Amino acid sequence: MNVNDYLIVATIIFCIGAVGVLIRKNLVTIFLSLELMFNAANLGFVAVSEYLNLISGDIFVIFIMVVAAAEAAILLGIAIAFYREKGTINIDDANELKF
Amino acid sequence: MNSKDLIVWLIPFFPLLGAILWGVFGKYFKNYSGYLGSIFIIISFILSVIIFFIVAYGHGFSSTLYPWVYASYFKVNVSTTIDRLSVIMLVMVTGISSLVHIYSIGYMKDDKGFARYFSYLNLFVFSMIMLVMANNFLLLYVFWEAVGFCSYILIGFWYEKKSASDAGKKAFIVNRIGDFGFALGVMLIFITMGTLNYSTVFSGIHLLPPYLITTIALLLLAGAVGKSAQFPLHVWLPDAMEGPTPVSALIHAATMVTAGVYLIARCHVIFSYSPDASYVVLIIGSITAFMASFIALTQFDIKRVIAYSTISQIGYMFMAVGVGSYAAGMFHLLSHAIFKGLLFLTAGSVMHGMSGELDMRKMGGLYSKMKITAITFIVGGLALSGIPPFSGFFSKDAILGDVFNKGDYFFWVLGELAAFMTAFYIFRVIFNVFFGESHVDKNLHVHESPKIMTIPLIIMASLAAVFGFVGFPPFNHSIFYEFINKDFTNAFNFAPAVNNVPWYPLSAISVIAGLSGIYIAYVFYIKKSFNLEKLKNRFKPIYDLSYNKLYVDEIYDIVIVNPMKNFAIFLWRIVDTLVIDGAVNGIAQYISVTSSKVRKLQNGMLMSYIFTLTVGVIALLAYYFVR
Amino acid sequence: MSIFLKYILSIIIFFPLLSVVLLFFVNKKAEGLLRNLATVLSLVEFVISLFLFIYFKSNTYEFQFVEKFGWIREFGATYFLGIDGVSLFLILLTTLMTFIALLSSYKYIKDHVKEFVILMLVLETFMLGAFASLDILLFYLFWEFMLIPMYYIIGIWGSGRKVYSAVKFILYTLAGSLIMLFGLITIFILHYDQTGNFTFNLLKLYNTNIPLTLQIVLFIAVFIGFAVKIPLFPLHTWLPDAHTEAPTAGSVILASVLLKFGIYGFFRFAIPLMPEASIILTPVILVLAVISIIYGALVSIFQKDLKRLVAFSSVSHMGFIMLGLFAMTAVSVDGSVIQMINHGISTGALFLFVGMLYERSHTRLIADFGGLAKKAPILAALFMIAVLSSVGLPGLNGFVGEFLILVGSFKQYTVFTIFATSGIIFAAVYLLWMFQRVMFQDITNQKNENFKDLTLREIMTVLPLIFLMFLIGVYPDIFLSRINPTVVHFVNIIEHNKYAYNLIKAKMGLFNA
Amino acid sequence: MLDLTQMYNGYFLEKSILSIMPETVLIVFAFIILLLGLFKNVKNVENSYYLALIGTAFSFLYLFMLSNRTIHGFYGSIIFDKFDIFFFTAILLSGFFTLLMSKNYFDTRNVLIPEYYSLVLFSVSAMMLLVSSVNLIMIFLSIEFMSIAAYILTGYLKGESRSTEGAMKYFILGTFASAFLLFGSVFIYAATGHLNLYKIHNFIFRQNYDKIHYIYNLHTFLAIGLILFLIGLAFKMSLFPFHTWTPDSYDGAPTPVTNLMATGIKIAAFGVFIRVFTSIYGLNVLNFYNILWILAILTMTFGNFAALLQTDLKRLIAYSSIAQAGYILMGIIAGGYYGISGTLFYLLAYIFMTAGAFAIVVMFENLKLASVNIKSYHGFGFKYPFTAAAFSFFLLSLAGIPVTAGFMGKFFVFTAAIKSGYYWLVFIALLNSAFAAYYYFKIIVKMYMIDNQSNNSTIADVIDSSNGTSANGQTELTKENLAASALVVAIIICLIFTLLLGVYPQPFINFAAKSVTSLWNI
Amino acid sequence: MEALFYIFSIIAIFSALMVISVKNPLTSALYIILCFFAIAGFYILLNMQFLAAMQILVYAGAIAVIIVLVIMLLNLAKTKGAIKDFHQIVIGIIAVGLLFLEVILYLNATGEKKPTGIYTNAIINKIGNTQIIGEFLFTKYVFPFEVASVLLLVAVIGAYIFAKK
Repeated sequence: MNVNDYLIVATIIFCIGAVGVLIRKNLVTIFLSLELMFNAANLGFVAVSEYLNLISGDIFVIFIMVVAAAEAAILLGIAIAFYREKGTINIDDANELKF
Repeated sequence: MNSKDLIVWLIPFFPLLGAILWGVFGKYFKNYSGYLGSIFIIISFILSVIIFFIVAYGHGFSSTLYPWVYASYFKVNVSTTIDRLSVIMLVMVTGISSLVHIYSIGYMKDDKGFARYFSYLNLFVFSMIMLVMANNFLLLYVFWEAVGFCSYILIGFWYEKKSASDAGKKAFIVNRIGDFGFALGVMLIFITMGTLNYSTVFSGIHLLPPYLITTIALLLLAGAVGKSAQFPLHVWLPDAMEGPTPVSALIHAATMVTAGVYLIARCHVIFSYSPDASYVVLIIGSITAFMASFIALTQFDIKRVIAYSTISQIGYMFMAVGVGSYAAGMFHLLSHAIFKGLLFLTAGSVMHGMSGELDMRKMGGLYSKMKITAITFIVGGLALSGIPPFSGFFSKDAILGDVFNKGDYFFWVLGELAAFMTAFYIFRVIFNVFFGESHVDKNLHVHESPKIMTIPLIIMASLAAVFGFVGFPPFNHSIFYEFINKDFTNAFNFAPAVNNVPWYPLSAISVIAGLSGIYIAYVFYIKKSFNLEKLKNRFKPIYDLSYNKLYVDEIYDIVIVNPMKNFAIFLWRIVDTLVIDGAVNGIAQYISVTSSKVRKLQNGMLMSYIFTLTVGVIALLAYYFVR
Repeated sequence: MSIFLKYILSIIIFFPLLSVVLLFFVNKKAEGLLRNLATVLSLVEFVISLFLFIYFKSNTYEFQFVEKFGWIREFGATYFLGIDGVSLFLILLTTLMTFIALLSSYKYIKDHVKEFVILMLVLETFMLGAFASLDILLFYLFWEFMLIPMYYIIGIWGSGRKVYSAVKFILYTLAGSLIMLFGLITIFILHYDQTGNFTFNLLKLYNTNIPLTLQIVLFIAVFIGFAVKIPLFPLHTWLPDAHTEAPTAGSVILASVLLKFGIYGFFRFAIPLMPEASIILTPVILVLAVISIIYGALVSIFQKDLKRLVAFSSVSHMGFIMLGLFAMTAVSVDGSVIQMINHGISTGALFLFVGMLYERSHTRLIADFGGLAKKAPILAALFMIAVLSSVGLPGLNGFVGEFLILVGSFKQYTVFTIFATSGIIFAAVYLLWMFQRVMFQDITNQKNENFKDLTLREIMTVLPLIFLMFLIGVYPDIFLSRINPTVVHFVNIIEHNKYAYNLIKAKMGLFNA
Repeated sequence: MLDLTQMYNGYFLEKSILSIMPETVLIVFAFIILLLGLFKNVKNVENSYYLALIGTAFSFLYLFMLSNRTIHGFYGSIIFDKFDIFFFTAILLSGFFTLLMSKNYFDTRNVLIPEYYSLVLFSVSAMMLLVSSVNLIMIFLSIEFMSIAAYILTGYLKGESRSTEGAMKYFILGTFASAFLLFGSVFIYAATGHLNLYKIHNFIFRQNYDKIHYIYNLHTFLAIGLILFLIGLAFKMSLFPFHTWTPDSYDGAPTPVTNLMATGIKIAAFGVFIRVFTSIYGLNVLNFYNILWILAILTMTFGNFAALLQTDLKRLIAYSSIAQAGYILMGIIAGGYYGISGTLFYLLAYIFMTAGAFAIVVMFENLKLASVNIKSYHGFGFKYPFTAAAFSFFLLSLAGIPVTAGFMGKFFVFTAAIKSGYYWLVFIALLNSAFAAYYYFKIIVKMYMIDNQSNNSTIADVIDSSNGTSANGQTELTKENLAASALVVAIIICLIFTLLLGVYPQPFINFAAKSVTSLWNI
Repeated sequence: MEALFYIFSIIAIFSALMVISVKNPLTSALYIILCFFAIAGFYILLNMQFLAAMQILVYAGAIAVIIVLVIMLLNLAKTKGAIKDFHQIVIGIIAVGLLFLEVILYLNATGEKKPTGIYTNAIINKIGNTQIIGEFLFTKYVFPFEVASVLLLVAVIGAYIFAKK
């Protein structure tokens, strides 16, 4: 089991997440795709630190998890506020600021 | 600064003082400006006579006032050279201008620009004096332009008349065209000789290669042609008659227009070393003499007739200096100054009597009304047409004789023809104005001019009658020639006389020419034995040619002026506005259009933002991928 | 006194700023007080600057009244002032013209007087600083900030399409000077590479030797910066607009001082820093100069707007100056330096007169005038003198400069000189025709029936200029004697480099086509 | 295996605590303010404002107490050196200006709750942490910390959909970018096996020496890692094409917050980028210089082009700040002692001029302004001479006209760039700043040169309607209340420093240079 | 091992694809939980059992719950119209496909030079990964830990500020 394989899987998940961010219009779904990307990073870190016999990568993963949680909280807030104003969480409705 | 220098510098000082006084405080002086101005000029006339005798019985000298322009190796002083040539000119200028001043007091009596007039006139006299006294080319050039400017403001003296201000502008610009060449000549002299002082230049000019000398001479000639209204730059002088008549007498007959001849005489060394240039001078002179007198045949405006005759007389002078007989040229210059000034002044007095009428067809039989004017006019006419013993006879025949003896027969013939026509047109004027039946409309009361105008006429008339004898007998051994030739020592060394015909047969021929001219005029206008109208119709093309001044102005308009005009407008409208400024604004336009496109990138759509970001990522990765 | 003379340049430069500080505390309602105060202060400034003239040693080309303090150690920039014969007279011109401009705008400037006088004085400070500074960075500071007050003056008190003109002016010149900055910094860096220490000291930078090809590039960069200011032929289109729309004071300062910076820059920076390149490019520049002479003259013949006409005429005159400078003979450079002063005086006077006409009849179109000489003889006479000095009539200042320029450049560049000389004729044509249409003939426009003659203040405004016209025309030696040593030194440098350049040419067979 | 004894070593603890003292102070004050928020009474808004100011002051104090010391705290996960001192000063300044503006801004709209100030303090401390962190974990954490605070502040205006929208866009894009940052650090980690910048530096350095750096997978790992990491940072520096969040969130956010983002966040991002650059990218592993200067050119050009026709003042300054980022990047690319110190100087100048401009914007908004649309500024220049003159001065400084800080900054940066041979880059930058001047001058035109008889109502008119007695100039001093004077204080400070940096930059250059020296003694 | 790796990866990729493709956000939330589980499986393969546990707890527990909470709160469960314009999708997929290709093309080659640390699986197993992580977390990375705590606090404040009326 080469580290490359893990990295490839991570990359695939990362890219799927990126696609999701690109094509979805729903705020929540976009956030889910972002979480996918974060998880890809996590996977990469764990794989690499195992491959290099290091531990710091795993620590990093923990912090990433914390940040992800924090951002989930922020998303909660923003989604609610946005919904309150627009009645939807479709990001296409956010087009007041332009040019 | 010893007494001689003091006198020399006082001569220009008084007219300058006058100019400043009347110019600035004119309205406090009113009429005194006229008298005081005349007194100033008379003082400087006396001073110049003194100088004349100092030089005549001593020798020439030069005096420096102050260093003018000292730019590294370009050094020019304000200084004068006083030799026989300049003192003669001084005396002539101051003398005639004092007479004209006195005359003007009467002529301009009730003109509201009285003081202004005298300040201009004094300014002109100052400039003219400095012009003849200058001892280097730059100073000469300066006052050369200064007199041009004075004639500009004097021609346009009555600036309300569009024709007057136009004429002034035309005079200035045509002169500028001549001065363009003159300035180039001065520069060429400086860069070849390294100095502009007459003495140094003349003593060293023979060291230059001939083509350079010729170039310099021709460039100087351009200036002379412009100033002396020679062909092809003669067009400004007839229009200049818009100015007050005394101005025409002083500037456009006696002094300024002859400055060209003075210049060539002054630079006789240069011209002597360049036969080609002298030949060009001769050609120009003879063409002008012939052409101008031809035009003068059919003009009806008295002053225009006299103006054209001035042009042609100066043509004679050019012929003289062209063949290298500078003495004869100067001689004719002086005598011409006298009798042509006289003619103008009398014409002015006729105008004054006729309250401004100039068309000879509306005159006639004035002899009884204004005797003094008539007689003086006739004296002037005789002098002009070269009838002995009047001054014109001696000077003109001296010239023609020299031309003949130098072997330039063709030009001699031209000269004789011109002399014939001269006699004709001037007596045409005389007969039409003073004799025959009167065409003056009745309610116009014709009167003789006041004393203050007639006295100068009489003085000048008597001068015109007797002056010629200082040059008798012609060629080389008369008072005048002995006096002046001391300055033209190396003048004859390039044109040896091919044949030595004595003066009386030649002058007999020209006298015959003159007399026949007078006779034909008499036949035409007194006896009326021909029907002039029929004659006119038979020679219609020639008549029109003469009447329309050979169409020179029109040709200039078509060939030079209009193309220039269109080119200028093209430059302004097309090149400047469209091309250059268009390019600048076009760039600005382009930038703003681009920016309005660029702003569209920021279209407010989160989707597209993410897309942009992703594209950026891909591009960066691709950079390394393809690397 | 000795202290005063030691720091006189700084005093002269910063006195206007101090006056500005004083003016801040004047209530903006008290317009008369503001005007008088500003005018008096600028007069005091002029008087102070006369001390320079008095104590100037006219027998040396060395820089005088030198002051030097540390400024930015990192880049070796210093507060380094000093003047020579050229900048001396430009400084005098600046102080005089500012005074006159302030005096002339009593009637023209009706609103926002406080802002106006403050801006004028600020402008003066920066112009003086630019003329006096011998440190490139310092010079650039003064040089570029100078645009801002001018921009305000044009834009606020201008007329017609003032905004367009102001923006065009500032963008044009800004672009030019930024490109110039590029060249200057590059030279600075080259000097660092050669000597290993940073310095903006001009006298040290003179010794930088720049490889020829790079030198040409840099020269073009710097050339653009200065040529826009002059303005030289293809880069001139900002000038007519700016002149036309600017208020009288603005046009006067613009014409008589700001345009000089281009020439001054060439004289002080471009040519000595990059001599070989300037020698190589001389023919090109001369062609441009001659084109500007004739082009400006021809274009201005048919202008309908008086100010536009004068603006184009100054394009033509600056062409003369450029010709004289780049002919690089002592005489011609002398001529162009004195012609700088002349152009400042004559064109400034012309703009003043146009402004007076405008104040009276609120139009600048030539067609609306005519026959004014009858109503306003004094105006006519003085205007005539100004016109003639601009035409270059001998006896007035214009002639001396032009003739020296032409004589100096005749030997080496005969053809150019002949063409340039023809510009004199055109000058007579357009100026005299303009004068005739404005002053002579009969009054066509009924509005001018009750046309007022000059007031005493206006006569006072123009009289110094008229006096100077005669003074320079009749006795230019007091100017030339101070200018000449500097110029001779300058020309010697160029000659030396010409020699060096010929060596290079011989070595690499460059440009022998 | 690490020794746990260190944990209980007092000296170690003291050292580590000292290394984070300035941030700690801020965080402590932020907590105090939060606690204050529990007691609902009217005064506590005032109090929290003053508390925040005091906190900033204390932080400054500690900064000066700790100056010219170099401390590696907490096993080298954080560092405190002269470089930090410079950037802490800058960031605290921007925080200080933000506070000054905020009071005034939120008093006019009464939506404020005390948490605001604590959030400002949090984000400021996060920026400081970001600058002083030398560890990928710390970098990631503090970037996220900073960003989260920024998201909240951006969306702070309740009931204003623009604000929420700005926050939303900022949030999504920011998270997206930090995902790239993370993924990049994965690959860096994979290539080098380190998370500490200096260790990474040493590793790459050694690799370069051993000539084995072209062993393929290390090489490619490094390539991907560095690129993706760069993207994460470039997003915070708002370089083209990662700038897209900038205009919208600047526009949507309350103006003081915009100021915080435009000055603080950008400076912090540049600070950390300079650290990373000098330690990693500066080694020019995969000749990053090309890509960087392409980015610089694109950024400045885009910023200027987009700002050219902009009429909304906040957006205009946002775009111009993008362009400024391009210029700043030039200095970093030029690199070396002069490049970096020039960059630092430019950043300092940038703070003063941008903060000043934003203070003016706040003033405009407070003057009962319909919009910050510059079309409505006719006649403003003469009604409010002080404000208008100050604004013009800031604009000139942004345009880079001499005797202003902006010129000196540009000058140093360009000189450094030419010194390292980037002629074309400098040339393009000069052309850019030439036509960039247009839109700065456009505002001046609007304020001074458009005559007042245009039909649409101008600011001046609005103000006149709002309170009759504002004819004479110095009204904005007596405008609302004392709070307005805080704004005036901010403007005056910015004005003085903008002028000072432009006229006598020597001391500030010394400051920058001294702080730069500590970058290379790794 | 091999088999497990492939199973996990197939599950992960499949569920990830489902996350971004299904209409209903609630469904995708459930799918992402599945994905998280698969990744936790990877952690176990890489013998980081502690992290696997964390993954389940934090992600599948906390975060997913928050998401579902959001969905329920704003009852988005029946919001349709997730995927409309296809060119958007095509562009997105192409773009990211390129990204993917590049990364993969970098990754395909492998060399054998790795900087290696001391924490081999043996050591980790000997000490126990939980303890190691704990030690590191509270010694070497104590400061990030503190920062993270503050960060969480700020996030909470943020959520409160946004959500409150």
